[in-house]
Amino acid sequence: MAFVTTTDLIPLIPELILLGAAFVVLLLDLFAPGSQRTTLAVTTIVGFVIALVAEIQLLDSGATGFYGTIVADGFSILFESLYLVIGILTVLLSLHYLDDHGIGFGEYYVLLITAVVGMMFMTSSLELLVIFIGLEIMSISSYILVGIRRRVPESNEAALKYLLLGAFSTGFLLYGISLLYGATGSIRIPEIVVALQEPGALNNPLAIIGVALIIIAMGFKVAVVPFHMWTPDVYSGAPTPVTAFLSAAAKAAGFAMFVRVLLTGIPLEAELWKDLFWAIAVLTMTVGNVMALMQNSVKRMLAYSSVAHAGYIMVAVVVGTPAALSSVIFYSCAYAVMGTGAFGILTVRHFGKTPDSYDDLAGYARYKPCLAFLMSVFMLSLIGLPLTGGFIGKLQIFQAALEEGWVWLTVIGLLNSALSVYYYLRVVVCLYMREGSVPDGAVLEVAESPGFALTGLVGAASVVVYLGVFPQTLLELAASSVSTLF
Amino acid sequence: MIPISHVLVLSALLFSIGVLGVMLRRNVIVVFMSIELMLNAVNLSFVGFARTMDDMTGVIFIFFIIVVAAAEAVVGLSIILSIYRTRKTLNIDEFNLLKW
Amino acid sequence: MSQIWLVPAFPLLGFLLNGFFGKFFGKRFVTIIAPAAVGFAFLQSLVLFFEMRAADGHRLVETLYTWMATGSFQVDVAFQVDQLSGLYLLIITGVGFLIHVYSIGYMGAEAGYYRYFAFLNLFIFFMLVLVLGDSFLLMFVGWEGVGLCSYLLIGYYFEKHSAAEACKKAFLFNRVGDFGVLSAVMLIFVTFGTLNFNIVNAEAATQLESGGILVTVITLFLFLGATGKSAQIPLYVWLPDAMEGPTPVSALIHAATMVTAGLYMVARLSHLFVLAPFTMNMIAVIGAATALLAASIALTQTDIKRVLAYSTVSQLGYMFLALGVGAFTAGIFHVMTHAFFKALLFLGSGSVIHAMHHEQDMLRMGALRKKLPVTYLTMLMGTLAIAGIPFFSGFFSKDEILWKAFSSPLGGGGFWLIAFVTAGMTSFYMFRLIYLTFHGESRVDSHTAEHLHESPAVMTVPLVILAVLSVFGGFFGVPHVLNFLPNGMELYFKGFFAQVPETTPGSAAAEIGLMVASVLLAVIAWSLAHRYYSTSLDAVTALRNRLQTTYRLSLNKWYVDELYNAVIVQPGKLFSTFVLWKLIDQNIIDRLVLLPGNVARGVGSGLRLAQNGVLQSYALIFSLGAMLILGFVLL
Amino acid sequence: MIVFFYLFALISLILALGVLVFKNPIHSALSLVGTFFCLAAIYVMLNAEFVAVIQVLVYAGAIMVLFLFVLMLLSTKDNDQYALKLNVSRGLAVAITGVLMIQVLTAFMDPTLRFGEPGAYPVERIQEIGSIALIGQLLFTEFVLPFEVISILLLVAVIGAVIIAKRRVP
Repeated sequence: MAFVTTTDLIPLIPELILLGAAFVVLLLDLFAPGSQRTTLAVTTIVGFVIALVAEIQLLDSGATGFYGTIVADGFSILFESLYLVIGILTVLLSLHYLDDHGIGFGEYYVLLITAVVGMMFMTSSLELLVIFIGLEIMSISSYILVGIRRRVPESNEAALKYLLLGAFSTGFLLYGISLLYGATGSIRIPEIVVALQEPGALNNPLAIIGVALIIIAMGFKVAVVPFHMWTPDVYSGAPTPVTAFLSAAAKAAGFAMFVRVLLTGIPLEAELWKDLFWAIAVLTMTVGNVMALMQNSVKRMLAYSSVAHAGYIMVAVVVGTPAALSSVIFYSCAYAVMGTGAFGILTVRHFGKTPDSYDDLAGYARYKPCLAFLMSVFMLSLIGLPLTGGFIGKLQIFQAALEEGWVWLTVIGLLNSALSVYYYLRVVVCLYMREGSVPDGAVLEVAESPGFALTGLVGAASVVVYLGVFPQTLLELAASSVSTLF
Repeated sequence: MIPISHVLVLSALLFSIGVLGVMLRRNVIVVFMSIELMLNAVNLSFVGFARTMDDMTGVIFIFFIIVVAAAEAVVGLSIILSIYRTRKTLNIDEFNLLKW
Repeated sequence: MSQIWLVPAFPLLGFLLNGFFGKFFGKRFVTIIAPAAVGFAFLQSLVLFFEMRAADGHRLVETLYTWMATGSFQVDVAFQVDQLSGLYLLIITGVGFLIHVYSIGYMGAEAGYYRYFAFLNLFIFFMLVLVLGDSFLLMFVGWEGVGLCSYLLIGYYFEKHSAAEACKKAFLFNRVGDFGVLSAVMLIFVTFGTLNFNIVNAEAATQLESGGILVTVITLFLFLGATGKSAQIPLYVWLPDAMEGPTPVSALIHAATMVTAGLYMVARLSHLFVLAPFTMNMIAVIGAATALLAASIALTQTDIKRVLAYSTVSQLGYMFLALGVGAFTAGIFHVMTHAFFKALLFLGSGSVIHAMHHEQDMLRMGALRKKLPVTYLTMLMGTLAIAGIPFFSGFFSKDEILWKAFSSPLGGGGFWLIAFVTAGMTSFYMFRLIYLTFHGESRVDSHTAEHLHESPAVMTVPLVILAVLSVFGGFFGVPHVLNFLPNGMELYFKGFFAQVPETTPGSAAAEIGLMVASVLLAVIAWSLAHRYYSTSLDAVTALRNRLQTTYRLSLNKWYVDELYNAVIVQPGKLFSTFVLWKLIDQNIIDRLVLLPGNVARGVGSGLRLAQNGVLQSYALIFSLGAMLILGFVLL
Repeated sequence: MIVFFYLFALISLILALGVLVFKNPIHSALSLVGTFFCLAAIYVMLNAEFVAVIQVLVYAGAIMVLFLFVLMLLSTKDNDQYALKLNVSRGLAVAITGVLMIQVLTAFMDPTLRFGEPGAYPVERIQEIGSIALIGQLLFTEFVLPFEVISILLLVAVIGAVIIAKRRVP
């Protein structure tokens, strides 16, 4: 009896391609130590691109495998493609950063790939066990990536905090899964759904606590208040490309899991959970924005602002209609690209150091006009000004909320997004309005910025603008992928 | 036959002690051990449920939890080693470079 | 086919070419591309204007593509030209073109020449999108875009700290207004299920109860947005500070075009606004109050651009007053004439500043008319126009507003009186500006005086064209009562705006009487300005001189002047400077807008305590959250 | 039989509390190992013999040895700095955990508590197939995907341990 057939593997083709790429990179690093670091990066990118092509081929295939626990539906393909794109961007942003900071590990790219593979399993599986393992693959890869600058105390500390709190939340997740398993007798989402649809099943304390614990643990992964405390510390301690990757891809994966498990899988008793999500959404937006306002480090500000953006997405989660879910997808994509871009600017050295505080941004307009312009585009999109993806994303979310009559939630969201102007604008002001002086002894880089990074950043900015001017393509994709969920 | 609710109570108590350990202990390795205690509490409840429902899924799940726990322990302990090298302490209160 | 998209496409192309290649291709390239882009847009606007006049219902619509469509909600990228946007198109591209040409001379010596023109082109693009868009969403794109460009251009001299502050302020103030617009758009979407202007205007009367709460709230929010963009109480403070930008920018953005966007929006939705009498009243009150307040502040400013800035605020208040009393046509007419003469005045002041090597203090000018004859004459034309001297453009539009404020059922004698007083002040401070700058004795320092010269032709020709428009532009809208020409404006806008029911068609005699009164007031104010400013320095210096030389003066004259000074001028000046400007304008309103940020900071410092870097506090908060959630779902 | 369950439950709780209160981390670790043994005994009583074996071999045997090893490596004489000291936030921690525990426990006492439908493997069936054989079968059929995927996790852990903890390059 063959326990794995070829058809089982079809939905896993992108994952297999990535694993292959990971091994190639690992072996190249091992047996050809002289090989250029660029080679490793290019190999990784090639792996991502081939996987992306495979994803596109899988679109509309409706392939499933392994007893129906793995599906390649529109939802998972869209999110997986997003992880791959962010993966490519991260590699582009990493090359010069690794050189600048003496991170000479080929394993860096391997871990990036495995993190993406983990996310893909999280997104495409219908079995809580596989989702859990995917989550752990992603998390453990991220712990290591965060701590990869092992001689830097901040990096160590960020990794430690991330790991301990991550493991702590894993405990809650597992406890939740076990209680849900006890209440329903299964760990497969379709079976859980069936079991919970029986009359009275939702009054079962086991199910209620189980779902609540799962919400708590997933809330940790997507960093909603009050489970967000790790975000600023980890994001500011991690190497900047890794921060970009975490804020974009890991958060998107968290939301994909959130939608898959909680919103379409488990029938939540409407009022109770809506009120809960409502409170979480409002808290998350507000705390994120207020704290971002207080920061002097741009990286940390962006970290808090990523909390705030999770809050906007939570608004759509509260609404929960198909239109709202497709706005979750759109916003996740838009935020992933603009967030990666914004963090990406911070990877490039300026006056000989990696910029961190607002003051470090002085002089960009004169010495790095191109980066200053790109950063402004990202900031404007994060603010949500028209003609950027951020605007359309917010519009979609608030429009979906309004259609369901969530007026107050929308008003709070709008107020929050008005508040965010204060700190995003400060970045633009520092970029353009402050004259930087070259510090003594600092070397002015000859080239404006490394080619790989510039390519990635220009690409990200183009996507941001494209999503603002021609959003229809992605909107339609999102809507159709949501329809595959139900 | 052991009543399932008693197994669940035991697992809840162990879980709570684990949570408490994470928040109280100042030695980072002990904090980590408390997390292992939480995972064990989860394992216990899995076994209890599996037995009550005559199902094997819960038992299978445990193996994976153990593997994950092992993987987390390996990575976690190496991170602790690394941070000890730069900071020469295991006191969790002193790891506060990143704040506000 | 009408090809509306070409109009914004030209400036956009200009922006892209200048922004991305201007640095490499050099100055000549930029100098040709930027004005040409706007020039072509103007030509196309002219073509469209006449097409629109010929078209059925005076409206051309062009749908480019579906911007976004989800469920029942669909927004197209669609442009429309109708009476309102057609007029705005001509103003924007026409005045815009002149200012581009002028900028060639004015900005010639500046660094970042290409950047300036790229932003200027981009501004024109967004402004065109604002007026051409057929839905709230597209208008909002333009709305935010012009704000952004205004911000970029105010901060153009980014080395100057005050410029950086000013542009930050402009942005924040505008965001407060934007919040209003967004809230209104939200409510409109909920109510109408669409964001298309035409549908909203057409269905307003059936969907909304006249005078109801909903329509009042919607329109109040919209008006809040308008106060931000068009610098009305309480959000006007940013505009005077915005004068930190280059002078052509002040002329284009902060006088002629962008600041009238709020008026555009109100006029565009006239059918919605007339359903909310409360809002209309509010608009009239705010407009009148702003007109008066800003004019009284302008009386004492010594910075030439600040006088013009407060004057702009005041004139915008006038226009809002017009809209508020239901005189939409008169309001938009004043938008047009104001675009001519205020652009002219700003450009003229730019010419002065240019000649004076960026000296803006009028106390250091004087007697410039010999050195800058063209600038002097054109600015004089502009001043005569704004002061409402008969048969100059401002006379017609302003009198139309004064009359409507008096006679409209939504208006009243009080509104008229405020507008009337304001008109007098306007005349006074404008002639004061002219006298301080161009007449009297020269207070220019010797170094600057050596280099004084008239601006090059590239700057003076736009001035002359604008002067011609300022002088004759009023004949498009001659009031009925004068009756020597048909009222072009009313014919043009026939059936476009919502009608406010006319209760008493005021008598022709009354209208003539009020007209004469306002002209008389303007002339009296002129002569006052002449008396105090045409020869010596301002009143303060005059007073000081007189105190030293009391014995030389006749007792009688001294007494009158002193009384005037002590009772009227000085308290007025103190009040204007310290209470109105320093306290309300610079402190209270500023603080109010910064308040949300400061409150948030306060909350933040509390929250920061929890984020103390210790892992166990994080675990504690995590558990606290878990406890609350469990408690919530179990209870 | 059931008496032994309560006995082991009691011991495991005491030892778990030991993890919490011992000043010396090595004592805590040993106490934790004891807890694991007790749990293994309880697993046996719950007919999960193989889990019990793994618990002892892998958990107590391998993972905890790793902990002890690192503890010894990094041990400091001064254990007082790790002693349990109560302050406001730690008091709060105790209170919160207490509430959390009570919430969960009351829910478990709830009469509406229900479990999932009975599955396919009652004790007799397990004994008929053989516990280990059954687990093997399931791992290679129904759970083959997680079984394969978890190897990626192990690979990641190995790579991570190597690059994070390897000695500094001079």
